[in-house]
Amino acid sequence: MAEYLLILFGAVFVNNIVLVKILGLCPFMGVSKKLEAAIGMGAATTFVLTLASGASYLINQYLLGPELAYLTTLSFIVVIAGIVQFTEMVVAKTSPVLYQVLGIYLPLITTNCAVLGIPLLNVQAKHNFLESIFFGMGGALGFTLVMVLFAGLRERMEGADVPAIFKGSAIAMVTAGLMSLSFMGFSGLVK
Amino acid sequence: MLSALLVMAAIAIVLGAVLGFAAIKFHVEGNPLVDKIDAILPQTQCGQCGYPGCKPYATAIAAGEADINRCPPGGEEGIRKLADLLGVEFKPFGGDTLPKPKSVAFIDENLCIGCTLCIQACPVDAIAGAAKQMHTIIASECTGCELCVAPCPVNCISMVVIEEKITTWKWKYPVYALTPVK
Amino acid sequence: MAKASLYTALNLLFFALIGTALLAVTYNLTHDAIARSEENEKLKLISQIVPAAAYDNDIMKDTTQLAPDKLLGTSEATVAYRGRLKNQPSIAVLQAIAPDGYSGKIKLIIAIRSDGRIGGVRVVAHKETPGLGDYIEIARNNWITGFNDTSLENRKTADWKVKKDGGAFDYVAGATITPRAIVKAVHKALQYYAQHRDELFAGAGATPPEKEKGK
Amino acid sequence: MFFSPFISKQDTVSQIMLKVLLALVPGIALYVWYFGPAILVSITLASITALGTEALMLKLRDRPIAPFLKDNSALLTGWLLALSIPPLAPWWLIVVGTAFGIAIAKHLYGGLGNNPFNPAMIGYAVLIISFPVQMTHWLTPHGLGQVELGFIDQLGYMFAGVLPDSLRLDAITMSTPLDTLKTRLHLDEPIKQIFGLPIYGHLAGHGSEMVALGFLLGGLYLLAVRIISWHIPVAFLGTLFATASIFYLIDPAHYVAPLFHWFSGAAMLGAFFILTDPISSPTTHKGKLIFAAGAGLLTYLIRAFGGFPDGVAFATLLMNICVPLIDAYTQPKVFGRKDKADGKDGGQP
Amino acid sequence: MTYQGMKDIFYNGLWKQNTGVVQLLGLCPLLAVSNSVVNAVSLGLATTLVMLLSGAAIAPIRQFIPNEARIPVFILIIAVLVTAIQYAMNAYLYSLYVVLGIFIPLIVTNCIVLARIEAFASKNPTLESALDGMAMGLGLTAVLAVLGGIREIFGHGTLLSGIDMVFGEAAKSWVITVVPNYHGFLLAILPPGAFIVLAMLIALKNWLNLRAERKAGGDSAAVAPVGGG
Amino acid sequence: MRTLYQFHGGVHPPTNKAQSARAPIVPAPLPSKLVIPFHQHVGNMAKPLVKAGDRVLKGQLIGMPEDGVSSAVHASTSGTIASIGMEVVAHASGLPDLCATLIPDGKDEWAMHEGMDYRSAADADVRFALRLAGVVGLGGAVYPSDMKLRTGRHKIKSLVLNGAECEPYITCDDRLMRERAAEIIRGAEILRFALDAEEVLVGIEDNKPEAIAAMRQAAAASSDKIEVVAVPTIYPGGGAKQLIRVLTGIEIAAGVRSTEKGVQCFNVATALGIYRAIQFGEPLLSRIVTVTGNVRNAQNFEVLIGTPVNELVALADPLPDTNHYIMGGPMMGIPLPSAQVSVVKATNCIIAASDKLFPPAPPPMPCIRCTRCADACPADLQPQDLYWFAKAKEFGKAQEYHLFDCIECGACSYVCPSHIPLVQYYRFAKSEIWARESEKNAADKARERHEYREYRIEREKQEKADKLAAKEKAAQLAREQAAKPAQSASVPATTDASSEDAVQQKIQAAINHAKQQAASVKPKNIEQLTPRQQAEIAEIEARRAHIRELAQSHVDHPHVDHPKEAP
Ligand SMILES: Cc1cc2nc3c(=O)[nH]c(=O)nc-3n(C[C@H](O)[C@H](O)[C@H](O)COP(=O)(O)O)c2cc1C
Ligand SMILES: Cc1cc2nc3c(=O)[nH]c(=O)nc-3n(C[C@H](O)[C@H](O)[C@H](O)COP(=O)(O)O)c2cc1C
Ligand SMILES: Cc1cc2nc3c(=O)[nH]c(=O)nc-3n(C[C@H](O)[C@H](O)[C@H](O)COP(=O)(O)O)c2cc1C
Ligand SMILES: Cc1cc2nc3c(=O)[nH]c(=O)nc-3n(C[C@H](O)[C@H](O)[C@H](O)CO)c2cc1C
Ligand code: SF4
Ligand code: SF4
Ligand code: SF4
Ligand code: SF4
Ligand code: FES
Repeated sequence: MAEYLLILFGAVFVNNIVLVKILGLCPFMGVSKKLEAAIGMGAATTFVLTLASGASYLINQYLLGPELAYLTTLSFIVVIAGIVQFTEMVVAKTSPVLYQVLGIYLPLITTNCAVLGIPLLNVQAKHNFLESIFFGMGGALGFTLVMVLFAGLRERMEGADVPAIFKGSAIAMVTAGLMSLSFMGFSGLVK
Repeated sequence: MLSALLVMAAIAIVLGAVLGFAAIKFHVEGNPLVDKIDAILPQTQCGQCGYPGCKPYATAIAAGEADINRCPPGGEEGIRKLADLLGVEFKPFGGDTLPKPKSVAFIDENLCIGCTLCIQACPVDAIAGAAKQMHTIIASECTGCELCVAPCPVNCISMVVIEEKITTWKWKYPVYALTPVK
Repeated sequence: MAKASLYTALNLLFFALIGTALLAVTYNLTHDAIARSEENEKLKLISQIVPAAAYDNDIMKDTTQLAPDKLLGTSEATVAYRGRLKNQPSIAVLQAIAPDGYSGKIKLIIAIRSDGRIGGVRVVAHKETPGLGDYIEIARNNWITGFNDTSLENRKTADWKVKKDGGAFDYVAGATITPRAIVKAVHKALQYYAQHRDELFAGAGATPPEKEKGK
Repeated sequence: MFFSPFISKQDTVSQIMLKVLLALVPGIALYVWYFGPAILVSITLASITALGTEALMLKLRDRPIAPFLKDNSALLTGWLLALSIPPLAPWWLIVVGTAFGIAIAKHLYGGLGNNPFNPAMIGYAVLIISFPVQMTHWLTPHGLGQVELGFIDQLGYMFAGVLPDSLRLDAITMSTPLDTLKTRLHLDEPIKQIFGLPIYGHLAGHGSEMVALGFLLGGLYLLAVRIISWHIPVAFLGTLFATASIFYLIDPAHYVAPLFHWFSGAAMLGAFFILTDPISSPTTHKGKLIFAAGAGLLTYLIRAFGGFPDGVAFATLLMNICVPLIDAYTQPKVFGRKDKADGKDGGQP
Repeated sequence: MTYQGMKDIFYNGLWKQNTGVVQLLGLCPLLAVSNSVVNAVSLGLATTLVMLLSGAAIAPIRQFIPNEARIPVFILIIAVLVTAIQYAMNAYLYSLYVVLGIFIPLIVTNCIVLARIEAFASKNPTLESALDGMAMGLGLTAVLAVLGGIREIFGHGTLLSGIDMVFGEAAKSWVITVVPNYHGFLLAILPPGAFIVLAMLIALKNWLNLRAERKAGGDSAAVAPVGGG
Repeated sequence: MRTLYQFHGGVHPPTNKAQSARAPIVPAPLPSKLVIPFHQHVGNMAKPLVKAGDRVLKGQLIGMPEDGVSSAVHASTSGTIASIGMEVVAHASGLPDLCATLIPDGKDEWAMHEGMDYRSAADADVRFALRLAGVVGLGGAVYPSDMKLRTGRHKIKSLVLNGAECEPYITCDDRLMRERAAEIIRGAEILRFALDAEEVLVGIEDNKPEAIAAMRQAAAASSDKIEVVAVPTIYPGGGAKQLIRVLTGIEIAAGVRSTEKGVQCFNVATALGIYRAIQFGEPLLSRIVTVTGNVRNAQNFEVLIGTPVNELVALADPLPDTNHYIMGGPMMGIPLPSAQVSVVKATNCIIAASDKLFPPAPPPMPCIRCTRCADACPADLQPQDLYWFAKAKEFGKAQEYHLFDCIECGACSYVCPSHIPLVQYYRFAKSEIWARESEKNAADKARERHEYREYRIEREKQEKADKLAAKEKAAQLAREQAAKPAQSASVPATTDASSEDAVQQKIQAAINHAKQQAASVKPKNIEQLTPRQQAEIAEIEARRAHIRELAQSHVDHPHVDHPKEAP
């Protein structure tokens, strides 16, 4: 169990998918203006990513194998697109409020690099099924964590006297950079 | 090659089935976004946005056809709220659309000929009067949209800026210039 | 509704199949080229530490599996490459891991001549601090070439340390953990080689003519 | 404009900052005593850079310069950064760090009062990541019997990078007590043997423990004049102590005693001067406790298991990230209300 | 297509709607591989190629795709193109392939590819779509190149290091050392540097826009400084 | 000894009370004129009952309370109403409001008035008497006292009399308690009876020992259980919520009536006013005003409502460097727009101010989140957050953080080392939120009306269509019946056309008539227009042209039945 927790911890903090691995930045920048939206997006992504990690492991292990490795990307993305669409329909039905908030962004999960990146990293690291799931979940939780924290910072910055040319995305980018700098403090914690 | 085709076919079929099922099971309709946008618009129905009223403008925004900075009566605050709702960047007013002081219409009663044209133009029924009689504007209902001004054949309607009274007076934003000391 | 989704699914299926076919074709077209470039890349690395004159067989093909071993720091079976000169063992390329780098494992390949002298060492992968611990990369510093020609004989056990600890190997001030780890790993790999030399070269060697083909 | 209240207390921002600068003096004095006057050069350099960058950025942002230069906050950032980096660092190191901290971490956010991150710690983090070599050469304290550089020689090294003939850099520098501890533990040396080294004093590093004591003194002064409240220092030092104790009790051969953690690295400086930066720390009492406890825990984790010898700077920055959320979720009870100030029920007009 | 239409497409792609600094899409590769010019430009060109091809491939068949299946089919096509390019690079530009690593397959999920297809290729004729893809791709490549250049110079003091991965050993001498004996400001080539340098580029673009606006609109845009914090 | 509670925060500004507390209250002489605003209280403005030229007697009702929360206004002395008109009043806006200007005749002749026996009268009658007597809270809030006696179904346990007077400089309540303690206690008895309260607690800050002693003595003489409690001196200990907290431990949230928690609070001067109104039927015509600050003779005056401030201040001999006046204390007072405004019921103190006395605060610096303000805030708010949101105009957030719980006491501004005018920001945010609220209500109303109109038009169309269809049907039927004659169909059409022509002509005639009229009226006052007004007119014209275009382009197509000719 300990090594699974370590994978989880490592994926959330040490190798944070957004700030260290630099994946999933578009939703990170796009959906972090409001705290609620960030939380919703994080939840949706966590759900999708965990499922996608498991599903892609199974596909890679049992359907593709080494001969069909050239179908990895193709099959993964198709499955992910399917899961996303499924999630979208479920959210639209079950939580119109969340759907309202995530509206335009849910489909964007498909084009969230992290969602394809993590399954690919799983293959690269030769994770087993459980490891894949934990890594996927860790990545997604890390994504959610930094996005929520980032949203908090951005909400506070609304009132800051930011120079005109840095207002909006530029200062957000600086903030992401300084967050990334801070997260370097975790380096070495999981070897 | 064959195995590749089979694998992809299998994936596609399974997904198709799941999605097809979900599409039926989780079907939703309606677009609550329009109503949310409409709730933010000031309901002046003035058409300055280029649409024949607030609701059509809201529909256009929801469909992604219109910018959020077209409604002068809504002011910057309105744009800001729209930007928040839609998760887009705030945009200042462009070019010809600028907010102006709140006013109400005023009918010069000496000139009014009672043609009822203004009544037909007013989107909120803020004008009282019958045919061939002098008309008056119910100031508390008037949204200041100015739509009645143009139709009047005798130009008897004018817009009066609402003056600040003690009861409507607002505390101002404190501006303190930090004087540069050279 | 059901009909529409059936149509959707079929459409998807259609494109999926076309795409798959296209990829299968691409794969077949590039398959050989990819295999070749991967091999070339390895060869390039190996040839950095194994002079061409040191062998005449197809070193890329003359491989053997080594069981995980403490001295190599490995926990999985690794591949060793064997160079032979006129069918006599001449040089071996081992993979080793230094487990105690500053921030994790450092992966090495080590070439050892049949006489027990180091042919060369290269770092294949590491996570040391950029700008501090990364002078072990050949691209940044030729510190790693300091191992060339060292052996268990010409360096005493006490010498297998960095100078700071009284040994014979150089280091960069402010970053001694990394070199310590590597020195230790190379030292152990030599010990491994000394113990396992014979089994290492056991088994069929490739014949010289194949070398020509390989080149 | 002229509106009530028409009277106010006479305190000003620059006085507050000035008192914090003053509180640093005992620590600095001890620093000079043990490590020589090079630190004063660093501080001067940092001050000049800080004020210069501040002025430049204010000018670029079209804001009045004088009132903000007089608020002393830039000076404080400079001093704290100078105290965190090796005293013998080359001159450009302190310049780059200070300028980065003030220009990027402070003024891009709108200057004083607006920065979510601690500018000095941003400067420190940038430096340790970018220039780890220069950032790990610390001066050997006075009285350890090794070669000691004169002031002129120190200046020569800082500004021209030259050492007197026949001296190797190793001879005058060492890695810090925390760093040495980490390295030696890495090499499986037992703690007893490590502490036998001459660089260790009674509690922690020889010399640096006294510096930390100096900072503690200054911190107590800040508490006394009510510039900082007890929450942050107590929670930070408490958590650091508690965590260190747990590990120490489990395995005293591999984990050092809690007091060592208190008196080495930037723990004291952090507890009283860095984490307490009002602008980048939470405003509520509960929030301060959470913030500092988090920082204490992170500091320990980074020191004991992470890639850096000291964790105060990164712990500060990581907790800075959390401040808006901490603040939002620790709002105190409002007068007469049972709920916290984060519900939507806000008094209707 | 008219000359003006073409000009518009390129103006949009390279400047007005620039993906990197205006739309803020496709950020991951932009930030992750821009630690040297060579990496940056290589991935930029690979992306451009994908965008051009996908624009060209999707525009002609757009009528045949039902609306619900739109996104999955688009992504499918993109994925096929990307994988093909990935294999080609693997075969012929091996070292570059290794360096860019996971970011080649990740072109699939680069939002900008899909975004352009949705916004442009699915509504326009083939030639325009291909050109739009190319213009957008080149816009991205341009930002990547600038970002890569700045980060490489700050980080290492060089330019074009790694060029040999594209042009072979002989190209090693092309590497330019901009600042000799440079200490190396490592931050620039690490993730935080990527964010911060991109922020500076965005700010620069804002500044240029603002200046252009000021020039156009007289001094009216000048805002009086407001004190009080 | 009573156990006292504490409230969070509070500050200790220098009290500066000694200057004015020394001398006894002096009645101010009759001024040359009295300017009496009709809106001196919270709620609706009183409706004027007099017109210019009317002669009035002292205590005569001149403003009638209107619906709901409102209060009466009286002539403060006998004389002639010179005018009813807009005058600048003592309000932070500096805007004019409706006032009666009364020229005293010097006779000070009372109108008829008589007291009542409150013990036998119905509660409603007592309240109505107070309403007609114009008694409002004199502690600063000027809330009609009769409204505060409506307790609904709530049982009142404690009646609190507020004699804290925590604001610096002000001593009017202090002097009043020293000199007229007995009358205050009588008032307290009336209030206790009306509220049916169990106990009466008089809270007086412990820096007024003489007042405490006087009040204790008077209270001892009362048959009611009246306890005079010395409370710690701390600003704003006199805030009703704070005083209630200190005396009873009960906290009253914003938006909650204290009666719901079984407490009600009145100022001591209000109690006295109530006593005089009930016992003698005397309306509220005067009040005690502290005149202090930059003056030679700081003291308390009994001043008629409507007395011009300059005439009052002259009595205290202001120093020559006085450059403006503050109404109220230095913490919560407002700067008077001019010295010509008149004393109103809310005027407890006039401070002559100079730059030396109240040096302008240094320019504000940014907030450094030092939380001194939070430590000082008696409402347990986070002023720095409220400021942050108010400054950024994030009003929703400000409200979430309980902006409306702020009592505007100014303690936060007082301690802020950055000298930020925090209260200003809160006032700004509050009034913006109020304005938004009313705008939103207006928008909702407009939407409703618009939707109704659409519905109506739709219905009318439908009806018309139905009618037309019916007509058509009938015509069809008729045609079918009258088999042969086929031309009849064209007849209605021509009549239609001619009638339309007629309408058109009439309109044209009317337009011509109007144009003539307009031509003769128009040039009237163009010469006097300032350039700004002219620019405004030009702008309006341009806008109109634009709207005309818009209106036309939209109106042309679907809506209008008659194609309109361009005039
Ligand atoms: C941020 C940071 C990163 C470091 N990275 C490395 C590294 O990668 N390799 C290394 O050997 N030492 C590294 N060190 C230095 C070690 O902590 C330690 O100081 C050094 O190896 C011991 O050297 P000494 O034996 O000369 O005292 C780093 C130090 C810091 C502060
Ligand atoms: C954020 C920060 C980090 C610091 N890091 C170190 C460090 O790693 N090593 C060090 O010796 N001093 C460091 N210092 C400086 C110490 O406060 C103090 O000056 C002392 O020299 C170091 O104590 P030590 O030798 O016990 O580690 C740091 C200061 C700050 C503010
Ligand atoms: C900050 C603040 C301070 C106040 N100070 C006093 C005071 O010292 N004395 C007083 O009678 N009322 C004071 N008030 C007014 C009381 O809150 C309350 O309105 C009054 O005691 C109710 O009595 P009234 O209706 O008779 O005026 C203060 C209000 C506030 C908000
Ligand atoms: C108690 C206290 C602690 C401070 N600590 C720091 C600090 O750690 N780093 C820093 O850059 N500024 C510090 N400052 C100064 C100032 O708050 C800082 O420069 C602001 O963050 C700049 O906006 C401190 C100020 C005070 C009053
Ligand atoms: S511009 Fe006029 S019609 Fe358009 S939304 Fe605004 S108020 Fe409504
Ligand atoms: S009266 Fe005129 S200005 Fe007022 S709402 Fe009606 S049409 Fe608009
Ligand atoms: S007292 Fe002033 S500077 Fe301090 S937190 Fe409050 S508003 Fe900010
Ligand atoms: S003015 Fe408002 S926020 Fe400030 S101390 Fe008083 S109650 Fe608190
Ligand atoms: S490129 Fe958009 S999420 Fe990675």
